[in-house]
Amino acid sequence: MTVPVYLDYAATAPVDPRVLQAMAEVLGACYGNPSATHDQGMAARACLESARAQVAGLIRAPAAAIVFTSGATESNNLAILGAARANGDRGRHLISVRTEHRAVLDPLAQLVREGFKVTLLDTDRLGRIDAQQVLAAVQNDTILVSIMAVNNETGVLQDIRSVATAISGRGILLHVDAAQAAGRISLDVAQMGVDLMSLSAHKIHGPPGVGALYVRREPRPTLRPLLFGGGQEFGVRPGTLPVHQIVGMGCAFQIAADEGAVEMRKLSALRDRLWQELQVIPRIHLNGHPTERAPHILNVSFEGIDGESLQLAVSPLAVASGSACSAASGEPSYVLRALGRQDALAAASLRFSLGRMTSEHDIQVAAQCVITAVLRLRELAPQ
Amino acid sequence: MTVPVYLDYAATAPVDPRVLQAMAEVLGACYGNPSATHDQGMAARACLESARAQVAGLIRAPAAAIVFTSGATESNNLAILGAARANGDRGRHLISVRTEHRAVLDPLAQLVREGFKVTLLDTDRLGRIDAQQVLAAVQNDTILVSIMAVNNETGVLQDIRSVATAISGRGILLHVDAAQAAGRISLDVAQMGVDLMSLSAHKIHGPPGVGALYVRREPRPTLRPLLFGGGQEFGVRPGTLPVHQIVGMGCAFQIAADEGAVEMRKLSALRDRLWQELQVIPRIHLNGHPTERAPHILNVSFEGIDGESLQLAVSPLAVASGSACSAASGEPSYVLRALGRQDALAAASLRFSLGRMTSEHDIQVAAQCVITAVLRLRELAPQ
Amino acid sequence: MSSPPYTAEVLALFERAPRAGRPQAAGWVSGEGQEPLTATHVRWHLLGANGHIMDVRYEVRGCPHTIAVAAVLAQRMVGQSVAELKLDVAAIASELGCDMTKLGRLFVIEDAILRAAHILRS
Amino acid sequence: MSSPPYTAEVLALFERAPRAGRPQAAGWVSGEGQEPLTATHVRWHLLGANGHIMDVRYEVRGCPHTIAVAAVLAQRMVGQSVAELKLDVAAIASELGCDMTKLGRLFVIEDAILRAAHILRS
Ligand SMILES: Cc1ncc(COP(=O)(O)O)c(C=O)c1O
Ligand SMILES: Cc1ncc(COP(=O)(O)O)c(C=O)c1O
Repeated sequence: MTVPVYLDYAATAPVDPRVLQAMAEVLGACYGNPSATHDQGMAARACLESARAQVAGLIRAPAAAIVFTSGATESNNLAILGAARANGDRGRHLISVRTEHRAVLDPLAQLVREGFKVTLLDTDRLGRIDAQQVLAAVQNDTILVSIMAVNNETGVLQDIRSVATAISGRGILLHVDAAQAAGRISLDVAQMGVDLMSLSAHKIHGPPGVGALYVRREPRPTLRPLLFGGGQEFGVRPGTLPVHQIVGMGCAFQIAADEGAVEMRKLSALRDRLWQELQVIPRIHLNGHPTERAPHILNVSFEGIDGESLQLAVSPLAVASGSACSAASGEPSYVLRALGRQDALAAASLRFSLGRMTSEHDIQVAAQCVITAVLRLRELAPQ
Repeated sequence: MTVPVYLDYAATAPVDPRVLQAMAEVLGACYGNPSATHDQGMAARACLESARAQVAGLIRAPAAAIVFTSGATESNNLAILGAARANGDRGRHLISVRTEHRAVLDPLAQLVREGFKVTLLDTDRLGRIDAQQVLAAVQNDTILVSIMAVNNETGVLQDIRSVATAISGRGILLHVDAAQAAGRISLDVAQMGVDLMSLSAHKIHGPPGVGALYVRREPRPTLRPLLFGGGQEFGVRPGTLPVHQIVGMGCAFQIAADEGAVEMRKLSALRDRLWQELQVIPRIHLNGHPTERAPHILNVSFEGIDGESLQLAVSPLAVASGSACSAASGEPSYVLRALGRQDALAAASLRFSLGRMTSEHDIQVAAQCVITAVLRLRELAPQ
Repeated sequence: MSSPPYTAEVLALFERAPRAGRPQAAGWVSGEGQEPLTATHVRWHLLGANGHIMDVRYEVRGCPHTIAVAAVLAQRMVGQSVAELKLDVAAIASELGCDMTKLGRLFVIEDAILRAAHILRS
Repeated sequence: MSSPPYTAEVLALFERAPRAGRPQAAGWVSGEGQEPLTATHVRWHLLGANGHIMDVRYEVRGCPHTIAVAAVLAQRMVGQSVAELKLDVAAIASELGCDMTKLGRLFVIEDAILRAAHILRS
């Protein structure tokens, strides 16, 4: 069997060799608990702080605004549960969007169990919301709006800046899940007007198991921690800091800052090429907005075939049929359904996601494999 | 300057080269999100499951009882907050000990803010509690007892099994923080009668930033998760799993299972040697129980000198003056104060903690350095 | 986490789908079955003679197990008496290691066969 | 995270502690100061002549800054007039980059000096 073509970078992107190198160096040498005051502890702390500056740099934030976590799932939980629980006396209402990641929707559901109210906005058929919709949903006691920058299934962008402008001056916190955005589109927290932003390392060739939450400095939103004990990370996130992981994240973010612009052009060209090649298949549909989307994701629905059979037929490709997170459940993607796709069509969809190691050859192999699979399954089906 | 002698393994132990190797292999090759159903996802899942079995093996648990977390801090929080919040209707009372780690005491404090009641038991002067004390503290609505197996500052052991026996049959959950115990003393969850056990990788030469919570299978305690979204780890702990970290933890636990017995003998011999050498200094005190303690920790108080000056004078050694976690605060260790040490004497204490790379030479250098420092500072002080 | 990988037999049947197709010749009868939730759709073609099944073809839009069960049934039907058709979809599904929550859609195959057989009998 | 590393000057003073010691000869006077919370303890020794300080020694049990401040003061006192002693502990502490929350215990040095000077004057 040949090595399968990997087009599932949005689920997790293999670690860049330079990141691996940086991590191995830390693991091999700069040991020490960064809270300790002896030399090794101080060396560990120096590594930590330079990584903090690298992560901050990609979103143009001050280093002191970065809190390290175990990943964007934890960052989203800390932002949403943490801000709501700390501000519950000021208000009990939150606003988000139906197409958010589970790591946003599930903490919101938990808040509902804790007595908060949540409004989930519908997107249009292209996966977008507009700022006026958000404004219209604002209530007297709205405390937080959470909107993702780039959707993980479709790549659709939301216009965060216009949302920030629309709701500004009301003391409402704006949280952005940027797990799929960092390194894929340019981000500037101050210019965007964001209070809290979730970041993940492993989506851009850093290690899994480490992420960060940007917490604006002035004014600084108060957050109730999720974990207690130890006082690390400004008291917001205790636990011995995994310096190698954080250094890996810093390195990945530095590479994205240095090479991101070139890489984005490359990925969007490859993505367009794939879409072009798939055009020989009739009755296919692009999911999401045709232009307002990140360069690394292409999501396509195929009429007239069964989703599970499609997935099996393209198994030489590592692609997702919906978010990796909902893959296990076997349910058709709720994101695609929110865009108006019927269940069966939503199920017969593939998310191709590209990354640093994706080649033209990968794209050709993938296109050929999908074309063959879809045409064969259609041939098998009653006309 | 010569490389300082590292005797702060209880804060964090450098990664074993074999662990590093195993992690590098995963990072380099077996990428893939273990939730994905394609080949790479499945390869990642296989790595994950074999590491789960390795971690379980060291505490003689079934693999399915292991939930991976970001470290023992999170495991303690998940056990304590999770069990209390899920069982709050059954009862509102918890029992623990004054000398527990911050990652136990701080979640307990949070529970008090949430309306729970907590009894903290006092230890005797040697740092021990006994089962009858626990039993005497049990109330009608006690839902959880949390007791550490090995104290991180003194190495003192608690007799977990007798506590389990004393409280059994009352539907009270028993949680054990075994962050300092795994690999240092032998553990058998079934025989000990434990429901929940927190584990950390980096204390026994695995990577920092990964840990586990053992959750007994039958009867299975219900836990309210701390994080929501994604459904990984039996729905108890979502987030993309960091396979390299988990494989590193598995490898470290496997090594501990294979070599632990020999290593424990080596460490306790070196520790006894260090204590022996320090005897030339008059007016010193061993903190904790003389025999009921783990092999890798020696904690000594020095009369007649200032704690901060002691720390500076021994700075060629990487040692802790109290727990790494409380080092930043400058407060004398609450653990030593709980053992009856006056503030000034508690502050003038050193915790030497040993690990796999500790040599006889390290011990000699350390003893000489401490002897010189203490005698000089005493010489400087008014008689 | 949940769905087990497919058995080698299911994989082989899915890839080859033996006897799949649309007969063009005269003398064949056809029946259909549909399940709207998953959009499963089966059309079954039978060629009968002397009260027996002489040949079988089928068309399927469905999951890999639906295709595999259809292929097994098609194979086993040849030669059977139209009056006493043996169509144990559930048994075949379990032979193939299929997740039993899928039975609902698998009965679509039976619907299609029974309709075709009904035409054959009448 | 909080306490800054010591300045090079503090480190040097801590390591050498110039003029530390217990004078054995006759003619010296001594004063003590104590702070029970941190068990800081200072004993100050002065040798006076003609209303001036001719020599200084000190004994300290205290933190590195306490030792450093004592060493600086001891140096600067030599030659001063006993009547117009200049003892700005706070200023020296801030010169040495010392965390000002430590001032409480540093005044123990002043206590000891003032007591010794009092004996010298009377
Ligand atoms: C949009 C989005 N948010 C959050 C996450 C969770 O990130 P992590 O795997 O770092 O927990 C993901 C990835 O799964 C994502 O795509
Ligand atoms: C007894 C004890 N519990 C919990 C912890 C926290 O472990 P981790 O660093 O894995 O979060 C530690 C270490 O700091 C410890 O010694």
